[in-house]
Amino acid sequence: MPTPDTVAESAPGHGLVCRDLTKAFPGVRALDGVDLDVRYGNVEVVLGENGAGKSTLMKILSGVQPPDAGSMHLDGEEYRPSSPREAMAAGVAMIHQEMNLVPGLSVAENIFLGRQPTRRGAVDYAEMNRAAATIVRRVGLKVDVTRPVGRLSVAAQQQVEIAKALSLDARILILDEPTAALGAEESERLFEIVDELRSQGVGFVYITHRLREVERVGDRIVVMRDGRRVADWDRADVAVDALVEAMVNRAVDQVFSDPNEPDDDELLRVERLGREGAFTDVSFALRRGEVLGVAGLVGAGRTELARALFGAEPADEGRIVVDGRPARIGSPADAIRAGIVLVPEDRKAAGLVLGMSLQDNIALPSLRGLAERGIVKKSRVRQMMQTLAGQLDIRGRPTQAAGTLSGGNQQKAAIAKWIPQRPRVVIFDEPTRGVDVGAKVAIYTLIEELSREGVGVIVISSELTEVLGLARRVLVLSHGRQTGLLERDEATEERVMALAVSG
Amino acid sequence: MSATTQDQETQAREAERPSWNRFFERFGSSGPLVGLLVLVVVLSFLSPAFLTVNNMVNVFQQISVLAILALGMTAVIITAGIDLSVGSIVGLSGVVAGWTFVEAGLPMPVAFLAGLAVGALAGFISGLMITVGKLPPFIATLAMLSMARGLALVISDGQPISGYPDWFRNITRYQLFGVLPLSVLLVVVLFLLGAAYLRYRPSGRALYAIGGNEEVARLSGLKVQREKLKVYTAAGALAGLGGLILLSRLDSAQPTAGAGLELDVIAAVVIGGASLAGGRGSVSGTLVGALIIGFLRNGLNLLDVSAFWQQVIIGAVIAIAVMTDTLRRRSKH
Amino acid sequence: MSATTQDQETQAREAERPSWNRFFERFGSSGPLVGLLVLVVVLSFLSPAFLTVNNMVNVFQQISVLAILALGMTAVIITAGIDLSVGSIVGLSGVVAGWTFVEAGLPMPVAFLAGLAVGALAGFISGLMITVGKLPPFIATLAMLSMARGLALVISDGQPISGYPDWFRNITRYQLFGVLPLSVLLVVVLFLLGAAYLRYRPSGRALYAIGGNEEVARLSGLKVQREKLKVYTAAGALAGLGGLILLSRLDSAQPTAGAGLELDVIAAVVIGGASLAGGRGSVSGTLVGALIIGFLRNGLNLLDVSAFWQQVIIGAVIAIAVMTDTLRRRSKH
Amino acid sequence: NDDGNGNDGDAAAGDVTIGLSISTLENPFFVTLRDGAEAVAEDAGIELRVSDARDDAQSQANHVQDFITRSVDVLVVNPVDTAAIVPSIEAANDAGIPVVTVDRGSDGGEIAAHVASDNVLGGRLAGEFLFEQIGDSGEVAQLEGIAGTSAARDRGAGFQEALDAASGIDLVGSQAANFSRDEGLTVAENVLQANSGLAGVFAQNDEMALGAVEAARSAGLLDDLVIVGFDATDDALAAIDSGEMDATVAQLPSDMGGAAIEAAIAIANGDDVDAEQSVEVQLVTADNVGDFLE
Ligand SMILES: Nc1ncnc2c1ncn2[C@@H]1O[C@H](COP(=O)(O)OP(=O)(O)OP(=O)(O)O)[C@@H](O)[C@H]1O
Ligand SMILES: Nc1ncnc2c1ncn2[C@@H]1O[C@H](COP(=O)(O)OP(=O)(O)OP(=O)(O)O)[C@@H](O)[C@H]1O
Ligand SMILES: [Mg+2]
Ligand SMILES: [Mg+2]
Repeated sequence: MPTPDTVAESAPGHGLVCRDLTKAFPGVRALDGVDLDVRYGNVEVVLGENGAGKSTLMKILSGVQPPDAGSMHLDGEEYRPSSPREAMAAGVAMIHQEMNLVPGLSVAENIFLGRQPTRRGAVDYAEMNRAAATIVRRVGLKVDVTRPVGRLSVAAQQQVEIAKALSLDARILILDEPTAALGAEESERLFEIVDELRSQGVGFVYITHRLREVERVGDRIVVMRDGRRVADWDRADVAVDALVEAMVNRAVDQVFSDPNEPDDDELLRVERLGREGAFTDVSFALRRGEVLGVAGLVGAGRTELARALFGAEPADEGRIVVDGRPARIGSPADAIRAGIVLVPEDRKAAGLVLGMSLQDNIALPSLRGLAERGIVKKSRVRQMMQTLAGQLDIRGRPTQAAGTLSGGNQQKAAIAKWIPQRPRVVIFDEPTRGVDVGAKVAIYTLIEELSREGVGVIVISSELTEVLGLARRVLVLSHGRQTGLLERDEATEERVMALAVSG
Repeated sequence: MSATTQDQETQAREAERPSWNRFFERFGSSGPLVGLLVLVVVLSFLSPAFLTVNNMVNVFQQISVLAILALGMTAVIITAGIDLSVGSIVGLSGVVAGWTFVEAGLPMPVAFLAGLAVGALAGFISGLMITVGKLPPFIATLAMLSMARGLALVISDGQPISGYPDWFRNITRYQLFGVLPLSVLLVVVLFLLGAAYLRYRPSGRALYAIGGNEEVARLSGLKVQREKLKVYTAAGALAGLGGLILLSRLDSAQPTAGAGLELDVIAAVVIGGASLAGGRGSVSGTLVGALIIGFLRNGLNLLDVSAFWQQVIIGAVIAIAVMTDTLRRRSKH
Repeated sequence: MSATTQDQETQAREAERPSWNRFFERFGSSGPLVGLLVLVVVLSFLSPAFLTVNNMVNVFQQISVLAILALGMTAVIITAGIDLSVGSIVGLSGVVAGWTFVEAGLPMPVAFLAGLAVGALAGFISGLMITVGKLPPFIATLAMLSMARGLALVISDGQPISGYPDWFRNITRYQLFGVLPLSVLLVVVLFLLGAAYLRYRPSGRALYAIGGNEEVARLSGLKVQREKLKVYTAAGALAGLGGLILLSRLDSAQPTAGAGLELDVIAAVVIGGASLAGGRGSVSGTLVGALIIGFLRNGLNLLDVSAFWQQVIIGAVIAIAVMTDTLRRRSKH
Repeated sequence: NDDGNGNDGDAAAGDVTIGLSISTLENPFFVTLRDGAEAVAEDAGIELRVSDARDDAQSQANHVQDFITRSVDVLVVNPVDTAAIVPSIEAANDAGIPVVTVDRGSDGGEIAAHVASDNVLGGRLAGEFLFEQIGDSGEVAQLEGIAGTSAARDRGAGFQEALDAASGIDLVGSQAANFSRDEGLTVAENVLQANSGLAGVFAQNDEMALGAVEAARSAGLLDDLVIVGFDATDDALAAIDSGEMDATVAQLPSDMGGAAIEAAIAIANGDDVDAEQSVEVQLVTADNVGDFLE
């Protein structure tokens, strides 16, 4: 829907004006004639399903990829960045959807990579660390800036990314799902910064799947679908339902139904489980068909607990009892044999082999099962792929490299690969990170279905509504300790938060 | 992007492509195959002796050891590893077999098994250093390169070990139907088995995942360490087999046999489209890579190119062959 | 929140550690340094000739070429690359310098510059093959290995080139204050410069980012290709310098000089704590790695260990040295 | 330096092709051998094709096979290894191509002529001279060539013969320096370090001996240490002339190469040749070095 006042908007001082941007990848038209205007002092929210082309559009704006066709003007001048470096020089910076930090370098160096303050040609570490500490504090992160970034939690890394973008002093700042890994408090801190910079005249593009944030930060809203711009609004004009409908082209009902009533049989019992340096003294039981939520602040040790249950980093104290028998879970293979699987929070590093095709990824845990007399049957792989793609609505060709799928579809693939295993316990670590509303509901439905079939489900999520909506009981962790195990009726937002900050 | 992906993406567009192109794709990566054909055509024009049955048989026979080593190396490289010790193992296995027969006086089949076993054992130890000792494959197999060569020299006291039964020597000399040497037949059989393994066996498929992202493979329940151990052991055993073939060809166990061969082997695998970063590679591509190296060396000899210039030319052709393939692949995206 | 807690915990634990441990950490990775000390102590007990001023001077002088090559290799490996051609470039640079002086009759300083330039040029071409030609560094530099060696043989016709002024020979023989050979001084200066570059220059820091994650480095606006080109050119130039030092030490240009040296060089860098996966490595660690290799070879010679067993022992020690380091590092986490 | 070898000119047949497979051209000795061969071939107007096996027995087998494919008239082989060459020579025999071996022989197959110099004898001559120079008593060291190569083996064996025959000599170190000057220097430095009383060094080739010269020079022992090499390369002859080295063993590689080609031409022309042609092994010392320098 091109706006009528194109000419006026191309005038200097108005910001970034994009017209008719088009980009195709083998087999997909990722962008198909998209227009976008980013005005100074304004936040342009871009919404859309997974794979709608949002990240692709942003990569074009920030010089990562060139468009196949279309034009861009910045302050009335033609703008055609051939590298991120040129885009930055022109004042356009971006926080990427996927973590873009060098794990081995310190927080400060990551922030100032390629732009370190120097004195007589040498990096001035004192100055760099001082400046980094200031910026990091501004985003609400309390961390020693000389630590390697790889040692930080995912959330902290996300905040480092935000700090990095802020340090660029950009005039146009593109944020591609910046809050996907953040908790409520960290997110709010980011919004305050956005408010502040907006009032100083910075123009934003903001991508999110959390519709509640739209109200909080957005000035204008653009919805994309299948590589096209399909709707736009001023914030005042729009209700969430309308947004959802524009995105997925149908109405989506996002209320949680009551969780399944679990059986009495105990599937999994965890007794005083701990791993040095991560968490201690965690005890709970999981019954057949039960959904157990795990809540806590970022860095509380939830991921560590999940990884210990799955044997990725085995626990070093306590017991895990499966079906009344103590189980020795020393590796993921052990856990899978015991019927426990994990959908990890970092799908790129732990969930999918990005260079491998979608169907090969999904077949990975089932290779032996797919073999007939020791030979993997192509037809069976294809058939399994089709079934799962239908079940979870995975958009992507079976032969497409997993790394080229959109973020949400990657998440669905990371879940799908476990389904043929018929697991008895599924641990979801941040299952809806970066997933669009439609897919979110699909994942919720899947969790409900699993529990109804008698599977025990553990859901870890930083979105409290998600935990409270899905779970029958909620385990709260704080600083690696168990501070509560609440039944559904006592698990209110306030109580969980109180427990999460205690201890 | 993995070979699989590549392959499959290709399949998706298969219908649009001319069929000869599809044939290439099916055979392996088309880049190196085109390179091989160009090389063969050019050499045929330059030297009348080149495209003769006799010479073709020669080249196949000449690359048989290289090809067998490259088969194991393909699996190793798919897992994102490398094995620098294969050349040394060729020497060690020959010497051990020779010593067992000539010095220990045991029957030839026992000697043969001893050579094979010592190769597998060396590979197994490299594998242990990598999986249990957490050494980078480059370092573990560099250490094995040095140790295996040292042991070959110690066992043989630096002397060649000679004196084998005629039938043993004739194994590599015998030509089925008068044209097909047994060693070439062996290469063909091993490559078919290797291709089937990588393509159809669950543990073969697992190697691509391990090379693509080891952590994901582990978290998918694959026994990463065990698969790696198997791969290095197999590469060692194949190098041992290579040593035995060479023993039969030279009719003498040379402690220095195979020195420096590892670089040719790795080059063959990479020319064949495998990526040293892991997750990509195919047995058919490796065969093409080995043939390119074999034809190149053979052709330069036939053309009587000076030995010094040969090195320059071989370096240049390897670079150009791989570059054409990488650039072509890139431009497709 | 707890990220902070975690943080403070780490700091608290750091304070408890004994200070000598912290000293090691500061020096580089402590693992190889400990290995070096153990080696020195053991060899001192085994051979009275080992821990003498004279022998120490010898070892330092002997490793000077290795160390200079390893300096360049450190930078290359930090970017997740590898350079197999450095040994060949040593030969080529010496031959070019020798030819320029002896055959072309130009003055020695010109010959010296020619040797340096041809090394830098070879590195530059490798860099181009990698950055523009998109070749994997292993293949590009393997091709260069072959081409540079071939050219060295072509230029020299396989013969050593001799006949240099005495002062040139004396450069590497002269000892400052009677104990410090100039070549050792050169190594020290180059290593200090290298360390400062990697630690303090923005483009030095960029190398760690490139090796840690090339795509991220690119997205952060670093000129990845240009930095890589610089690194390979520098590694080539340093290899050229190594060739010139060898020329002075041997008083003769050998076309085969430096053959196989690349494996020692890479081993030194990796023993020194660098990772072939990139993003990690230090100049001080590399120096320790080079010293371990130098002391080991020197010690085995002093002890008159048989040549055959030496290879076995060197392989084992390299494996053990790196394994201790990797396992120690792992157990700390 | 091989002009004196001019042939009789009776082998003018322009269509004779000879294949020469050399063990390695990365050693000046064999480069000189090739030069001698090429000079004779050029004079005779025949076609000579040379291949370099880079000291790898497998490569040499491949090269011989390639020569057979090209149906050379005579094959001249300088084997990498006397045992490993046998199958190749038999293959040539089967193809009806006569074979001449040069420098190293073959343990089997039919050899039309063998042009040799005796490495074992050379090693013994070198050892005897070395021991005599140091007064038949004292400590000596040996620098070995590439482990497992026949030159290293044979020269070492000859040196050992001399050692066994001497009584007061103590071999305090024997270390591999791989025929290279670079490694010769390093190893000699270390050996000198370990043995302060060292009186002499035998190096299995001149390159290593010249490395030892540099080591001795650095240690200030150049005048005291007796250094004997092998091969009589130009650099070594110059070093003997200037008193830095004491002796080397001349195998006259140029003559060997020339003689081998002459034999090959004669065979191609159907003439009789001596089955064994021995090119003299000579000890070169300061006394007779003038005869070798040109
Ligand atoms: N390098 C690539 N190669 C092939 N296809 C690609 C590539 N990058 C993106 N695509 C495809 O382009 C389409 C748009 O992807 P994009 O990442 O822009 O979606 P998105 O809107 O950001 O989705 P999400 O909300 O899941 O992040 C998808 O179909 C995706 O598979
Ligand atoms: N790879 C790692 N190496 C070292 N420390 C790590 C690593 N990953 C996480 N940690 C540390 O462990 C702690 C807990 O991790 P993490 O933040 O993932 O827990 P969490 O409760 O699951 O939080 P999140 O909301 O991020 O999932 C963090 O303080 C983090 O610094
Ligand atoms: Mg996206
Ligand atoms: Mg987590």
